[in-house]
Amino acid sequence: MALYSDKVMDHFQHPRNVGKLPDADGVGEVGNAKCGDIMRMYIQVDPETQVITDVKFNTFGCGSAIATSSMATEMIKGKPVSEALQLTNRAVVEALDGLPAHKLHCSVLAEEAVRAAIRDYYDRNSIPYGEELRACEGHCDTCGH
Amino acid sequence: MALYSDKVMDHFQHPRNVGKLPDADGVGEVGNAKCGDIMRMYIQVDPETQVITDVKFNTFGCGSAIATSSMATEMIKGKPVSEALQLTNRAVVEALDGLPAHKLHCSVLAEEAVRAAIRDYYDRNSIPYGEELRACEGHCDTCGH
Amino acid sequence: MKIYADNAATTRVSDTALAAMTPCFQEIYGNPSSLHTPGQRAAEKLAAARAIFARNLHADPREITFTSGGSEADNQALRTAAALGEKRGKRHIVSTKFEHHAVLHTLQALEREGFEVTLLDIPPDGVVTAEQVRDAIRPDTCLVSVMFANNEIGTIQPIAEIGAVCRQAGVLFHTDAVQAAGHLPIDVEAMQVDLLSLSAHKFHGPKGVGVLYARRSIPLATLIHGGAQERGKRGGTEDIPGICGAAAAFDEACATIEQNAAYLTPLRDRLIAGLTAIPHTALNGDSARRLPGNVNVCFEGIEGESLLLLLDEKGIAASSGSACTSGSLDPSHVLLALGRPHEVAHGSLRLSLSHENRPEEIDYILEVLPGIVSYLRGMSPVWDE
Amino acid sequence: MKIYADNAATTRVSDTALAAMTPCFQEIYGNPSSLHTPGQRAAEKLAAARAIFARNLHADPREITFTSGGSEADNQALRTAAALGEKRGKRHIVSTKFEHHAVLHTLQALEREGFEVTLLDIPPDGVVTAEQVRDAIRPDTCLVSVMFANNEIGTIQPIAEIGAVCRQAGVLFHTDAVQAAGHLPIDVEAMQVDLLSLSAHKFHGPKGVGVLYARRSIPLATLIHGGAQERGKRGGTEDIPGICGAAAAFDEACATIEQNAAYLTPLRDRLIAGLTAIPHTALNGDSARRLPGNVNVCFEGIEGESLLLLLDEKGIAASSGSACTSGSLDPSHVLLALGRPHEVAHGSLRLSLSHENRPEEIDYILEVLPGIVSYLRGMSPVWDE
Ligand SMILES: Cc1ncc(COP(=O)(O)O)c(C=O)c1O
Ligand SMILES: Cc1ncc(COP(=O)(O)O)c(C=O)c1O
Ligand code: FES
Ligand code: FES
Repeated sequence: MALYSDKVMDHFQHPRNVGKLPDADGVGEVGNAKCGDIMRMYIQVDPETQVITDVKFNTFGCGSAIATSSMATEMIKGKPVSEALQLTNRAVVEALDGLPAHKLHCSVLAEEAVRAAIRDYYDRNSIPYGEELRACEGHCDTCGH
Repeated sequence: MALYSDKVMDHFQHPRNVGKLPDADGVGEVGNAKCGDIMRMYIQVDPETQVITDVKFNTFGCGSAIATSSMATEMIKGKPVSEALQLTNRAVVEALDGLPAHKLHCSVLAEEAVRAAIRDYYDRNSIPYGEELRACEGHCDTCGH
Repeated sequence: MKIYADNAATTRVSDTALAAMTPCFQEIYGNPSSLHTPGQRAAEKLAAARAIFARNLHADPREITFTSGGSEADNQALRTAAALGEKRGKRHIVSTKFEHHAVLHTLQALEREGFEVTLLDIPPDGVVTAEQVRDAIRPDTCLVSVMFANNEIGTIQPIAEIGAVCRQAGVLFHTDAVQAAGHLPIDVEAMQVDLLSLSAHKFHGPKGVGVLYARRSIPLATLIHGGAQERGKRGGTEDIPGICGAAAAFDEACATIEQNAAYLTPLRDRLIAGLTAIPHTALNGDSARRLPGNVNVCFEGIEGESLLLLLDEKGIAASSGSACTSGSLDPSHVLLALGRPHEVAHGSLRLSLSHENRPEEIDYILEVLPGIVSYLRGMSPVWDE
Repeated sequence: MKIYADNAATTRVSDTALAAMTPCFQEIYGNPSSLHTPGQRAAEKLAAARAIFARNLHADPREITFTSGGSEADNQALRTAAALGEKRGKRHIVSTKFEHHAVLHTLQALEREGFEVTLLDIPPDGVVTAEQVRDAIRPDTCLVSVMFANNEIGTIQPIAEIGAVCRQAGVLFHTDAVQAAGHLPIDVEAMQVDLLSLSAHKFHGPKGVGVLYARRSIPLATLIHGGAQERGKRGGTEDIPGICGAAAAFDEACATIEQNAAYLTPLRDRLIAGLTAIPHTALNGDSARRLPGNVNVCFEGIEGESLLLLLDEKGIAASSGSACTSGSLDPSHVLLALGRPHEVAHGSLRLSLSHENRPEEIDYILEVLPGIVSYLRGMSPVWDE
């Protein structure tokens, strides 16, 4: 398939970390305004180290939505939340060897889901937001918030 | 060639009565307003019987102009002028097994040339015109007069 | 197993069509506008192809215009009726919400130019009624355009009835018969159709060849200006190989309509039965008044692209909605028009069969699909059994 | 002997082109808009073809739009520039009197819509100058359209010089390169061309495939509305076999431009010398700045169609003016623009050679032509030696 890179197809066909975490420390669900697709991300965080010890996702979406979810979970697993917050959709896309132009927005969904899960974790634990989590100002034109 | 019937091609390739009659009793030259083509017709008439004893033509024109000139000369040769005046372009077309629609006007040239030659013969011999030769009223939209 | 079940998107060129095309590439390659023998041989081919289309549509060869495909034919049909309407001060057009984009986008362009367009709602069974058309016609209506069979859900519209309504109202009637041509009998006289479009690659002819039928009294508006081809109404050197292949394919398709329908209908119905047995799965469009090869279902909780990719992995080529919208992210406008909610419309699957599909392929599709559906539902955050 | 000397009307599909097309009819027959493997294999073919055109024109693949032929490409180029002009209140277009009808008739349509068109006179050598263009450009000029090589008399226009004039004046420049593409080197960057049309069947590719090059910054106006194909600027399922054949033919033609020119130029010049040795015969257009395969002469006192029919009888396929006007009775607008009187323009003969023509064919043509000319002159009432 010329549409997607081999990496995308690999993560689509064998998605890592699919599923739910019933005892998650943070859950984030985001919807994509462009296409209506939905992603839910669960994270488990070590309260001492602030490291993301486990992560799972559920996605209702296209091939690249599934692949970017999968890749994003791999990229944040074992990382401190502060580092996970640095994850950009661009980094996910690069890790997947690219996406077709009209599919770039799908990767935003993954970035958003990670941030939403962390935000939920912060909320539950009354941790104040840092710079990276300040409210969306709605000017990036991708997430639809 | 699908463009022209076999008859047309025969008369085009082997035109009958091509040439000039230096001692013609009547000469008619007509031009086709639609395409600029020109036909000249020579007739020799027996003064006793009013029969066209010889006819020749010269044509600067398309394949169907040459074929219709040729067919027209065949159709009037040996006929009394009065009968030759009855020759219609439609009769010439039929004798040629038809012409493509956008080439029908070429056959008008042949009819016109015959009439012009007879008119010239009448003029030279001060024979009054009959009904068939009354002035063109310019409403047939084909000869360009 | 490799299964091509996307015949509504495009079809394989038939042996018959290919045989008709082959001599036109290197032997009879003249320009049909040329006077010489090579040109006239091409002109004869062109005339023969035109006659084939005319005969099978019950039309006159002079009513057949060759175009570069169904889209161009649709565009030219609509532009023609609009130009005639304009002249008589009639600037209202009736069409439907589930037309192909070749029609809908042309109508949008006409709206920008001052036309008013009424798009009929689609009843839940996917079949527009002649009454709906009659009720929508106004004194200033210049055109009704209703497709013969829908390209996504395959439902067949009551063309003859709509034709009668339009004729009675004195309004031109165009039908986009791109999905119907070669698959359903067409008689432009009996059906009182004034303008009709078709496309060869939907019935095992080549891509890039369409036909616009226009009743003799209708002066076509020119979309592509140029030479004197197609009676001066469509410039451009004619694609003789394509046109010959298209005609051969159409002749063959029309001769085998009944036979193919008899073969395909049970296969289609077996697919429908098998798929709708999967929980929370609904057939889109009437189960009987549909093209013999068309199956279209919605699986709740599933997104179409993932489904297609997983099917493709299993060797099954299918589609979700129409091919030409796959570059876009919107759910099918056809399914939305049919009343499916946004997220359900997203989970549609179209399987479109041709006589080249084998019964074993149906078995295989029914074998693998349920597993894929539950796999995706299992991954879906919107799905709770 | 059978001689095809009408390569400006259309050409024989090359073996290379046919080999590129063949697998696309029955093997790689998917719709390139489809997500599945058969569709994506077609999409890869499409992308490869686009890259071939881009490379040979020194353009970017995103600047290449496939159309149904040269005529559609011309129409879309002109409509694009006109739409942009309209937006900026610029409604003046500069073109020439000897453009192809695909350009001239589109310009007439634009005139009816309120545009003003200046058609440059054609100098006796058939070569328009950059000065003429510069003098004609006004502050409200939105487009200059000058053909690369004329289709009847084969004269080559100073495209790079005209491009420079247009760029300096900030006016879009379109060139109809249908006769030039594959026969002369083209570099849209170096020549400062903004829009360019070409047609595959003029360089041994298939009929029904054209290309519109449009510089990246230029938003195309849509002629055929429909699906999302060609970046949404040209609806309709792509003719993959045709496009692949076109690309293969273009690649081959561009690689052999010099070689073919070296082969054809002496043949052409021998024909010109031989024909102009017939009394009262004149070459049309400059003898050097013309396509390597183009010969066009006027024989006084002779009408073109009869000449062609007699040549055809001898096995020689030639033309008088362009093929696409053969349904019309008017003498060539190109020869009239060149200053030939009506009756002389009527007696024109175009012989257009390709690398497939053999030297013996030139001998044969020169053997039979004088006889035919004197035969027809002998029959002509307007001829007196
Ligand atoms: C100069 C020129 N422009 C445009 C065209 C039109 O090309 P097509 O016949 O592919 O539409 C032709 C040839 O027919 C041509 O010679
Ligand atoms: C109903 C309908 N109309 C029009 C078209 C456009 O046809 P084409 O792709 O030949 O332009 C299609 C298919 O693509 C179709 O299914
Ligand atoms: S199209 Fe919706 S996430 Fe990709
Ligand atoms: S075209 Fe002039 S007489 Fe036939």
